[in-house]
Amino acid sequence: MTFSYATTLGSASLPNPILTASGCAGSGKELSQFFPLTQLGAIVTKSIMIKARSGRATPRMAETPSGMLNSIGLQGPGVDHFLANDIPWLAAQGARTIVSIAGETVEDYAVLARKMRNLPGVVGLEVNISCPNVENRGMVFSCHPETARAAIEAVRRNIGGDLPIIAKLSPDVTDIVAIAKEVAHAGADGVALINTLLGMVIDTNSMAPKLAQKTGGLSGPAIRPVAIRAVYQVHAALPQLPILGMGGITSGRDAFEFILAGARAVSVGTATFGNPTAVIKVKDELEAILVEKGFSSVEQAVGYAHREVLE
Amino acid sequence: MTFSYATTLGSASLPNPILTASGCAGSGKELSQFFPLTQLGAIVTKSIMIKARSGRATPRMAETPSGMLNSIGLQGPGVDHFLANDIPWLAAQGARTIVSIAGETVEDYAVLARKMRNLPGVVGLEVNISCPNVENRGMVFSCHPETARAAIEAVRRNIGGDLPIIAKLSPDVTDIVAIAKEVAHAGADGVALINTLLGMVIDTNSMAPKLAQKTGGLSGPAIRPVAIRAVYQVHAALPQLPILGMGGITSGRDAFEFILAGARAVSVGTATFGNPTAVIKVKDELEAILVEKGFSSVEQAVGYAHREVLE
Amino acid sequence: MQAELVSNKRVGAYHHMSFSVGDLASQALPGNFVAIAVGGEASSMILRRAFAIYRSTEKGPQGGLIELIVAPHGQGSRWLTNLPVNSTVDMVAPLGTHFGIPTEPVRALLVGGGYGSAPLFGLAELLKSRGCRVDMVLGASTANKIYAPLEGKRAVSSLTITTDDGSMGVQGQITDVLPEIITDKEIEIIYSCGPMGMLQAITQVSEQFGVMHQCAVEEAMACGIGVCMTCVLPVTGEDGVTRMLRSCIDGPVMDGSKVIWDSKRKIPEGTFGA
Amino acid sequence: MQAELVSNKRVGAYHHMSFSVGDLASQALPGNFVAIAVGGEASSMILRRAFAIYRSTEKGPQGGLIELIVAPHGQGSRWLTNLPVNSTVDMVAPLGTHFGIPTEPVRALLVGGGYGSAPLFGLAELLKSRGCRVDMVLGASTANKIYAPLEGKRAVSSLTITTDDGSMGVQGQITDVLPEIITDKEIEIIYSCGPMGMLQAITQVSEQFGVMHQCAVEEAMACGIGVCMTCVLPVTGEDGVTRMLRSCIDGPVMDGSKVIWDSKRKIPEGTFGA
Ligand SMILES: Cc1cc2nc3c(=O)[nH]c(=O)nc-3n(C[C@H](O)[C@H](O)[C@H](O)COP(=O)(O)OP(=O)(O)OC[C@H]3O[C@@H](n4cnc5c(N)ncnc54)[C@H](O)[C@@H]3O)c2cc1C
Ligand SMILES: Cc1cc2nc3c(=O)[nH]c(=O)nc-3n(C[C@H](O)[C@H](O)[C@H](O)COP(=O)(O)OP(=O)(O)OC[C@H]3O[C@@H](n4cnc5c(N)ncnc54)[C@H](O)[C@@H]3O)c2cc1C
Ligand SMILES: Cc1cc2nc3c(=O)[nH]c(=O)nc-3n(C[C@H](O)[C@H](O)[C@H](O)COP(=O)(O)O)c2cc1C
Ligand SMILES: Cc1cc2nc3c(=O)[nH]c(=O)nc-3n(C[C@H](O)[C@H](O)[C@H](O)COP(=O)(O)O)c2cc1C
Ligand code: FES
Ligand code: FES
Repeated sequence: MTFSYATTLGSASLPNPILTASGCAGSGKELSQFFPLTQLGAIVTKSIMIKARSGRATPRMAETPSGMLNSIGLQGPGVDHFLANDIPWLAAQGARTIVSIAGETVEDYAVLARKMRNLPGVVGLEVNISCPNVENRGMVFSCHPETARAAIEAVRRNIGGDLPIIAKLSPDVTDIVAIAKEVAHAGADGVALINTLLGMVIDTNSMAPKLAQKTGGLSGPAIRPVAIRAVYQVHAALPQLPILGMGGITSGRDAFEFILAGARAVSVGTATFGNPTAVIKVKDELEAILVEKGFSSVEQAVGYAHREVLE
Repeated sequence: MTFSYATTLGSASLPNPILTASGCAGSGKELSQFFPLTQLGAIVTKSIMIKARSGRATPRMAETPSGMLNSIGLQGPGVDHFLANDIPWLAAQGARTIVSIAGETVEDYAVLARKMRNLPGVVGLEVNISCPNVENRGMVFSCHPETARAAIEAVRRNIGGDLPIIAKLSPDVTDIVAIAKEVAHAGADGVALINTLLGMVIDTNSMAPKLAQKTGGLSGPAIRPVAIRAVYQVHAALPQLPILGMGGITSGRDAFEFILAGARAVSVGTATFGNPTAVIKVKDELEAILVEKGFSSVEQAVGYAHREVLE
Repeated sequence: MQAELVSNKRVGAYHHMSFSVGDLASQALPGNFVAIAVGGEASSMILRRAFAIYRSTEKGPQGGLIELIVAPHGQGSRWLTNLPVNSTVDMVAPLGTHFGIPTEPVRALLVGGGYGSAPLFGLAELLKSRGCRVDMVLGASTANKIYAPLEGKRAVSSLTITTDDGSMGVQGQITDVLPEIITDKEIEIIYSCGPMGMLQAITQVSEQFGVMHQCAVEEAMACGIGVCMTCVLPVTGEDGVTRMLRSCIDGPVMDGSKVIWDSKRKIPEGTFGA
Repeated sequence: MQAELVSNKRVGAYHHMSFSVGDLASQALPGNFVAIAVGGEASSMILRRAFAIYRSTEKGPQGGLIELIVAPHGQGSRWLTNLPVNSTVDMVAPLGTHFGIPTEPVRALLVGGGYGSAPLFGLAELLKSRGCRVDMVLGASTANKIYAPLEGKRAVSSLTITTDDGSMGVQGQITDVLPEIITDKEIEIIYSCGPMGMLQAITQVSEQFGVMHQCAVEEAMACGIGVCMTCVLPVTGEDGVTRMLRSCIDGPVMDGSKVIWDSKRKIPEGTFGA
């Protein structure tokens, strides 16, 4: 039997379903010392904003049981620097790039989308809407249907061409299915599930929040059950909507869990911090599992856990 | 210096701030083989419903990284059996009891509250509103301000006397502070934070959800950062509202983290499964930490992490 | 309790592990189990793993011992079987119900599947010491999953082995050989331990032949002490009412004829509170 | 890479741990660090712990060695220091920048706080082999936190020790003795490693006396390879612009005068993107 490891996310065709997670692989340069970026289904860049950002004050990190908190605050040199330096470099590597963009206003998303037209090697856009909306009391875009919708509509109207738009959602909501429906309706070609959960660690020595910014995003294996639930729920409600799954993937087994729940591709984030080649390990292990289980393609396995199970 | 380990939750005075978590200590009988229940600040019973319930089908449990999922489904013999058997037994032990009640309709909460009047040894009521509302498409009461409010109002109107009402909230909401405000307004004397997070595990061997009920509640150390964040946020917004903190407490250090975030007392749940005497360990360790840090009472340490920290 | 690992030997697909537990060993009866914390101090595995007690010895050169037969199956059991001798583990023991011993001598058949044979050898000795005649049937998928040590077999009059692949004993399943043995040996009671499907099948045979059947069930357990309600299965009581009982404290040893088998992923109709 | 622990000795408050790493040892330079996964296979600690390389030996009876000085501080380092000899750990090495070696012989002062002395001994040898004169100052809270092995001191001309409690050497802080030494020994460059507060204080002294200062900083690191941006600190570049640089790949060795100290919990005004 021939096995096809290829997958798609909207109009993007990827040779395999293993991607990096935004913010966990920079723009690829550091990881390229460990493996060629062409090995990846795609590299998802850290979220790019319009202007340069210093990010948040340190400490920015706290380890937690089977997880970690971060409050990087989207440090980066801004979109123009990114377009001038990183995109050509990534294209030269032959990497497939999914650019993650993040804004503080709806207009930001529109401006960023326009800049994303016709870039070499770019196969998709991940729209990080788990960001505070400065025009609305810092409320996170993806936490409310209206603002989630507005951000995605701004991207849809400005992107042009057929670059797939993947809306990245926050799990910190009462009803993630409602948000997924909203962004799909607003023109998203897929959803990325999940961003980090809002968490906090208090340092019991200093008796103050460990992170300078007090709260941070919880990632790693600890959150995997929440991520799997989100993917399963959204796939059940919107079986046609492509899902990029993530949250605590460290092995091929974990990635398989996401595929079975309904993801067409997965991102490996925090695991890279413990093991620089984690994403290649996940890729090799998932392929072996799919073959062993008798699937002839990724497609076949997507959402397989939703079938009626006869006991 | 004399140290006072006592605390209060509304009008309930407790000799120490360490409680069991609902559903993680039955009604005390099993744990009483390991230590006298009088050692506890209070025992919080499993959630009691009006009628007997078989609970959910098995498998009801899946271990996850630093956590576990459960879908017990509130198995129990119903409130009348509980009142006839467990309450007298608990009173005979000299235990301080906080009864947890759970309903499927607003009327259920009202009926249960009426049955809770004047019970021997009962020092408080925990109202588990993280239950599906059968009258409203199974939506969880505490996930929406209106239904959260309705359930707590029903209890308030029917309880009589001055038994403190502690509303137990689900973390699976966009804005937990809003829900806390709502239940405080509806007459809750305090809030219990947090109930489990909705999660799922897919068994990669059978390629189907591990739990018979598909989703389950995530508990254990994995969720502690989410719980600490919830306690910190609610204490910041409502500094006068007593908080019973819980979620992944396994040591005195963990309990201290909750106290610093703003909890006046804490519940130990999942840790009991790994160690039947975990709650006594937490109690002894927390006391030692508070003394070592120079606090003369629990009260002094409550919310201490909110002070302005001079660097 | 901290228990020291005093020996750890591979036997076929299993590890035979002995722990020094002091006086506690004297409290353990056949059918009881232990619960061990796995993964070390900073473990991401927060729940204990349960293991049937293979043998408990009150005294010996190392004091009281509890012996287990562990299959390196997943992360927890692999961690355990990889432990070097002299390591200590955190163990809660003994837990659960034990096999009931008849007051009169009877003709007993002990049936074990895979590592389910473990608790049967101690039971065989106890039954024999009470004057019972003990026969035994062990089954597994393949030869190296049959655990049947020489010294354990002392107490049994006959031992029949079945393997799915025929690599040892009779090719087939335990239930293929049960009817003949029950008839030939005039069996009055069956004691069993093994996978739930096997226990269910034995229940059918035992009912057919009208013999009693005590079985040790194995349900996923979170607490092992009766507080979490994860380990339940439907069992019909004296009053004819079926309730979801905890296999950790109302079991693991149960009356096979009272268990409603085939209840995975559904609550049987008529169960109390359903 | 899997590295075997070949020796693990307690020295005062620390453990001196040697790992067999093969050819990799030849790539390590003073200032580089390693990152080790802690807690075992089922660990709840998902991030590596960083340790400065105390010494690396290209060959020996056990092949290439990397040696570390580890303080049993929290859960991860306690796990590591409790490992028995012959255990293997998962190590990524060498990482980070190394101390810059002057092309001409200079008079260098090496200043270490606590286990921060670790990377300085290898540096001392290297400097001496290049014809430099090397003096050393080590400080700690108390005597058993001074790590200064005999064989490590071979390369230094003088060693001054300070302890907060006066239990060894001069009572006081490193900065109390620095001015005199800098003047007396006509120091041209300071190399330092230790707590951030100490590095900041040394920077002040070095600026006062107009000597260069290379320091190895220690910020909490998640990835150690430059992808996570947790380990940043504000550093002013050649262009006069202050940026949040990664201490794992743009460091840990940095030019002390370029670091904006006192930046914990705040972004200094004027930082790029602030
Ligand atoms: C009363 C009783 C007696 C027992 N006696 C013995 C005995 O004598 N000898 C013995 O070897 N064992 C015995 N067991 C089984 C033992 O307790 C463990 O369940 C077994 O060792 C497997 O644990 P693990 O940590 O190795 O596997 P794990 O892989 O951690 O599995 C733990 C649980 O998680 C499940 N699981 C594993 N992988 C996945 C996945 N990918 N997705 C979802 N779920 C998963 C497994 O089905 C298992 O139930 C007994 C169990 C009970 C309840
Ligand atoms: C470049 C570099 C070089 C280093 N070199 C050395 C060296 O040579 N020798 C050496 O011994 N160490 C060294 N360290 C420190 C080492 O990496 C570890 O940080 C140290 O061993 C403590 O880790 P742990 O797991 O033992 O502690 P943990 O307790 O796990 O602490 C890990 C982190 O969590 C924090 N933490 C601990 N407890 C709490 C709590 N209750 N609440 C919130 N946060 C908490 C700690 O502050 C620490 O940052 C170096 C670090 C770096 C970055
Ligand atoms: C250090 C760090 C930085 C991150 N930065 C971003 C980011 O810039 N944009 C984004 O959409 N998600 C970001 N994330 C979230 C991850 O992309 C991912 O959604 C999340 O961490 C869950 O996956 P994981 O458990 O595999 O890490 C970041 C996560 C971490 C840990
Ligand atoms: C097996 C199990 C059963 C539970 N049953 C209840 C319950 O009946 N009522 C309730 O309010 N919470 C219930 N909970 C939630 C706990 O009370 C607690 O809020 C949660 O588990 C977080 O704390 P922990 O991490 O210490 O367990 C249950 C949790 C578990 C693990
Ligand atoms: S395992 Fe918890 S009740 Fe049986
Ligand atoms: S530790 Fe990740 S960038 Fe430095």
